[in-house]
Amino acid sequence: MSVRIEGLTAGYGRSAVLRGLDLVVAEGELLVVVGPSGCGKSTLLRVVAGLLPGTAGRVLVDGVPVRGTSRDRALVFQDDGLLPWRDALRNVELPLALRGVPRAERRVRARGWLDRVGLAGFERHLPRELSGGMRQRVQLARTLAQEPRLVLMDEPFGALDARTRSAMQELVMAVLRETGTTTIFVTHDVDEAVRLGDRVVVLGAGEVDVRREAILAAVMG
Amino acid sequence: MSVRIEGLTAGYGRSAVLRGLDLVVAEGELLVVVGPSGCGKSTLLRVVAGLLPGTAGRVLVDGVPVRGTSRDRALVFQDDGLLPWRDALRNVELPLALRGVPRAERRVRARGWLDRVGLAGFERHLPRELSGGMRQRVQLARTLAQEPRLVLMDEPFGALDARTRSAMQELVMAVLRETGTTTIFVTHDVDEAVRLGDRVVVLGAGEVDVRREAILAAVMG
Amino acid sequence: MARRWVLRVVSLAAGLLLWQVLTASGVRLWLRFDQLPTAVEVAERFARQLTRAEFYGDLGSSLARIGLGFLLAAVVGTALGVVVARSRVLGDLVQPLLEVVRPIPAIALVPIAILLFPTDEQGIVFITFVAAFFPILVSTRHAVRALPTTWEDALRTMGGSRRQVLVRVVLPGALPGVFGGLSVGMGVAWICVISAEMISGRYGVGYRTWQAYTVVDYPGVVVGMVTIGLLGRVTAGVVELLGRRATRWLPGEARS
Amino acid sequence: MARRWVLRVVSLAAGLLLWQVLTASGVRLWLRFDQLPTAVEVAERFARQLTRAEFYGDLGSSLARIGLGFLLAAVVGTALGVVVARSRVLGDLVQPLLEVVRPIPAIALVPIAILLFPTDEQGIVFITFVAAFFPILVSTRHAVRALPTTWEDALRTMGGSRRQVLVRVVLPGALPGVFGGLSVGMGVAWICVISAEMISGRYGVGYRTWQAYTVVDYPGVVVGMVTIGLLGRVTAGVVELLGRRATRWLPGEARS
Amino acid sequence: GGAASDEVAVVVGYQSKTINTVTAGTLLRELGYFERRLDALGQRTGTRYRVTWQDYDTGAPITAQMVAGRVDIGSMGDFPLLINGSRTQDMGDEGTRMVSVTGYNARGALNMVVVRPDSTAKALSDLRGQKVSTSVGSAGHGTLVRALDGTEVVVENQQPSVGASALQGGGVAALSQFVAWPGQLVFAGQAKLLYDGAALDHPTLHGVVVRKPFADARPEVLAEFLRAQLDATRYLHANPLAAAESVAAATGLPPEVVYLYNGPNGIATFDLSLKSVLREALRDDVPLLRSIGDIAELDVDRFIDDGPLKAVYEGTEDLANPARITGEDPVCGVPVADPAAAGEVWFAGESATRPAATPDCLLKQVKQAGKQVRAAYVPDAATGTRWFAEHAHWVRDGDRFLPFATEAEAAKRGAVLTYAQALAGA
Ligand SMILES: Nc1ncnc2c1ncn2[C@@H]1O[C@H](COP(=O)(O)OP(=O)(O)OP(=O)(O)O)[C@@H](O)[C@H]1O
Ligand SMILES: Nc1ncnc2c1ncn2[C@@H]1O[C@H](COP(=O)(O)OP(=O)(O)OP(=O)(O)O)[C@@H](O)[C@H]1O
Ligand SMILES: [Mg+2]
Ligand SMILES: [Mg+2]
Repeated sequence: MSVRIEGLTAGYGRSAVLRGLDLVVAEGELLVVVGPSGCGKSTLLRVVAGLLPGTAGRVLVDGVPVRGTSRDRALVFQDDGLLPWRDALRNVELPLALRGVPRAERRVRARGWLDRVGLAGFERHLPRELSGGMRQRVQLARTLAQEPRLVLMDEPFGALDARTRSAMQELVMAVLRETGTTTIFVTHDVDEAVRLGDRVVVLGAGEVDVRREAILAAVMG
Repeated sequence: MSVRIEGLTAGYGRSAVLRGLDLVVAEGELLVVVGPSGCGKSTLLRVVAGLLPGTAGRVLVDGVPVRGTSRDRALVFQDDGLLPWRDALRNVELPLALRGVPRAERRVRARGWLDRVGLAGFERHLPRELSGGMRQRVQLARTLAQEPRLVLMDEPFGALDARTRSAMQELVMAVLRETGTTTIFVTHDVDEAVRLGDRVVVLGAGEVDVRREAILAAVMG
Repeated sequence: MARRWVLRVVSLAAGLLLWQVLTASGVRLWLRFDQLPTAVEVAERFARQLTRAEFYGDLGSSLARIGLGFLLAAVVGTALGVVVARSRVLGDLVQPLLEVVRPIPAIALVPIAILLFPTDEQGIVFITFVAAFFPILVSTRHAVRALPTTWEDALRTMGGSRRQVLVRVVLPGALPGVFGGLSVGMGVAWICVISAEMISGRYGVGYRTWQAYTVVDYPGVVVGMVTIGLLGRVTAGVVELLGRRATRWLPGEARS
Repeated sequence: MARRWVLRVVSLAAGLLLWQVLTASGVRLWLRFDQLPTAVEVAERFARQLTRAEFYGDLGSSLARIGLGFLLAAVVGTALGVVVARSRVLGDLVQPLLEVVRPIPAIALVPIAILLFPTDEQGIVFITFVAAFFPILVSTRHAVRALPTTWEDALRTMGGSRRQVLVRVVLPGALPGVFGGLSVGMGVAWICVISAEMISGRYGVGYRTWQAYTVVDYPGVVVGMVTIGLLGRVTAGVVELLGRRATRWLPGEARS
Repeated sequence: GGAASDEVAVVVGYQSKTINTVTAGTLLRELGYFERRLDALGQRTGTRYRVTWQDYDTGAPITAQMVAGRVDIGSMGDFPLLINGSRTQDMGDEGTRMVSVTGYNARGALNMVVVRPDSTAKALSDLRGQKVSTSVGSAGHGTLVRALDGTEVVVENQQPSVGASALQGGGVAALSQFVAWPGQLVFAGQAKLLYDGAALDHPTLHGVVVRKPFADARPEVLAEFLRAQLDATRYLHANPLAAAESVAAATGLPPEVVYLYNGPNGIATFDLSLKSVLREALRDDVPLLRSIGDIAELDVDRFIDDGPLKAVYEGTEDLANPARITGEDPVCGVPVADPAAAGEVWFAGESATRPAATPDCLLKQVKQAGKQVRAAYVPDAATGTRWFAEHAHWVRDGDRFLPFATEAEAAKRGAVLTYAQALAGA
């Protein structure tokens, strides 16, 4: 899926967080968005996901204006969006259940994804019985199970230790590349941004498009 | 404040997360705890804070066994512990209000802390109207306003971009050093661990005490 | 905003019209509307009532009784609901008693209230109190039980005492649920106003309505019901308004 | 666990003892216990009732009526509560009507129920339905409004439809609040059983209690109250148990 | 309602506690006469009949059910009857008709005003400014309004049972109610009689109403009902004590109280006839009723339909109670005849009462027997109202003792003695 954002203005109530933003993401590309805290990265993802309507400008996905959400556009939430009454397994099953995958099959597939994010044995734990990093991994598993064509990730590895993080990065990147999934990836980890991104955008600084080399200076100040 | 942990076993329900842990933190020291996701870092902090009783062993703070919480031992939560019905300012005021600081004074002080974490102008925002990084900074401001003698931080800079993160690190370290506050600091950022810690402990690997040099290898695998 | 009010008025008007059509034409399809008073009959009677001083006296005394009973119930019900939810021992001690008393009909309390209280007014207030008390208690208990632990943990690590946890976390956190209970409690208090005012023997809209029934005066009964309905609507509206102000931090409240 | 049950039994026993002491010694300190039946009198009467077939017939018919009315109220109340909370237009259309009907006393509905329904049983079930309906509706509405938006957002970005959001997020998320409402609703249904069974003219514990009062048979009234109290306790217990099973994921429920 | 097509359902609404209606309610139901007659009728016509009895605490729900078409035959007191007629008047032939009387008291003694036993009030005028509980729109209320005759009291409108609690609890100073309530409260020692409705000498009655559509559609059922009511009335006259015990068992009222009203020479006279004095009394009640509520003028003569009754029973204008105390006085050794003097004693453990020719004979009989007395009944020397000897007020008149139901009436005749004093003096 390709994304084209033209003159987007969006915000909450009367105050605009994003003003006249232009941005293009090509099919299969992985765009990294960085920027200072509160600059509107999460807001941008919410608009592309279709959760928040912009007040001006357009967001085109595959040339079609975004109107509401779709299972093709998955969002990994910054603060976990797990349903507290479902255990880890059933949270991962959720996107499969929504599109009517039979119970037995979705159970097998969800279990497979939980395994891959290193949570075998925690299938029956409720979200509140998991550590922060574990919850984040459940969310990743859920997103991968959804098999979307566009993934919007909001600091998906933020709560992971270095070792787990690189394992997750490897896993997620492999899946995304393999399926040719377009990705918008918000992070505050410069190293991650540079290592994973095809391209990096710094938000909040006049929406500059920068090459990998320039990003270090721009963010580190 | 000094902390001495002797043979601590703790967990949830029947399963122990920490088993026979021994650990010492000297007065004014900054101990960094790292370890894989789900190894029990947050659990350890909860025990020291007095939120979770251990099932075996002892936790001594200044030689006295921990029994319940105290305003001397502040905890910065991994997923923010802000009260959703209080705006940023009133959340920061909270520890001051609890110990009876008069309204006018605590307002001034809370405002000062919010300023220092870069949130001037957001005093009246409710937590749900703040970005993830902003909420984390409100929590930091609140903890500093509390003026504890022992600070337990659970990935306090996890949601911050590099620039904001280093500003916050500087601020927090300056305050902690200045007041001689003892600190246990959980992070998954190796760079941070090495840069800030007086000493680094790797949890979940037989609780090894390691020097700065050894940590990189141990965590990066 | 204007559109919303239009909708609301349309809704009420449609309800009235339906009532008039059904009763005036005496429809009998399973439900039988042929003997019910028509909307016009009731409106005429209502208009007549509005010119009588007695009517306002009734309003005043019923409002005072419900108001007092409800206030007492709000204070005691919230307090006890918190206690029962937070303290296992007190919960085990108090709850069995409360649970058995809870479903006792207000009307069955009439003789007890008469024999127990020195004056009629006290008995009436007692019955409205009991009526409002239990919904408030139960909702508070549920709301307190459903609170996430993080907020309490946060306050405790700031050195908050048990009392401070109650005041700063439990009460505000449970407030949405408590206001749900207050709203229901106000409704139930009005539901029991007739039973309560059976004691009265003289004033009150509940008394007047029952009186109309004892002489089989249906328009009078319906006027009483409508009056109680409106009074209930207004008082519950006040409670809901206060509730919305007190829980403005909720995402859902901002929406509506 | 054993200790908890001891506490509960002790609590009930202490309540009974207090009652016996106050009434038997005829205490009159502001409240007047001198005219009330003693616990022993009531216990004797209760034991006698237990030997009568009629008593069990009453239990059965009241339980059936309350059960049916409550079930209807649970289904309709939850559904409408969700609708009113989620759809602004439907809310504006439906709510004004409901709000005016909500505080109408069950007992005032007696004549209406008699005139409106073809049979007495339908009228009785209607009144218990109305009684239970509103607490369920209001609690559901409050619970749905208080839901955090993240869960819904999560489901929608997974491609969940409006209906799926309702089934997978709104209903389970609001469940703690809904069960609070169901519990209150069950209580209110019992509160109105006497009013409802006034229509009956034949069976039911509510009818029997009121009949006892019409011959000023206070022990009989109290036996009726206790019976209703126990029935209410048991039915509300069933609701609470179901509620606790359905909301086991809540931190507070694990605690208790 | 809800009958199968080959079955005729008859729903009878009654008030078990209003024992003046037992011949169309509690007693008739216990005896099963109506069902038996319908079975016999069914044998002839090939129709099945099913009777449902519904017991209500006041007349209002019966009227409501009749308006809704769900109760076919109902019984209630005079004011509720008038309300019933007035409310259904607009329905024309869909409305209701009064078809028979159950019981009456020609002087109005069915309604009385009682006060707490420790009350110092001697007459209604002593209640000035105090609270009096009554049920507005009931016979007890009518009596109170007539009897007060301008005395200003605060009328508390309460259900009878609520009023009884209020009297006990001290919320009101007096209670004005209809049958069974005054006798029941006095018998239980919870009240004493202040005013006997008989002093008004205005008849009060209870009667039977039927839904006109039902009467038109099923005249044969109505006829059988009236015949059954007649049977029950005759049974009551012939077996007063058994009838009282049966009613007491069904209602929970003490048999002594039921027998006070429904026994021979009792306060209630049972007779189906729609006597002209009773019609007149109803007509007199209409203006009073209209003054208390939003009630339409009622055409009493149209409301009363004596056709169905005429078809099964001749009727009489005689006001004498057909149930008399008879037999021979076991102590005085004279035949018991004069209803104005005759009394009865019911000794504990005995299954029959013993007659007494005069109050003096009764006192002697009690004294000689030395047995526990369940209840003793004497007629008021002025009004003839049957009352408990124990709760009567006695006056010595030469060598005779005269009982009076109220202390005020007794005081007019001389020094008032208690039952114990009279017993000692006899
Ligand atoms: N409330 C709870 N009930 C049951 N188990 C729990 C609960 N909280 C945590 N756990 C379990 O305890 C273990 C340690 O959790 P903890 O939160 O201490 O990990 P952590 O080291 O902080 O991990 P992370 O870096 O991911 O935050 C995990 O296996 C988790 O499943
Ligand atoms: N619900 C809301 N109502 C009002 N303002 C909001 C709301 N959500 C976010 N904001 C504001 O919008 C701005 C951008 O927020 P956003 O969450 O997009 O930031 P971000 O770039 O994701 O920051 P971070 O890196 O800290 O997560 C912030 O100033 C915040 O205060
Ligand atoms: Mg963000
Ligand atoms: Mg953790």
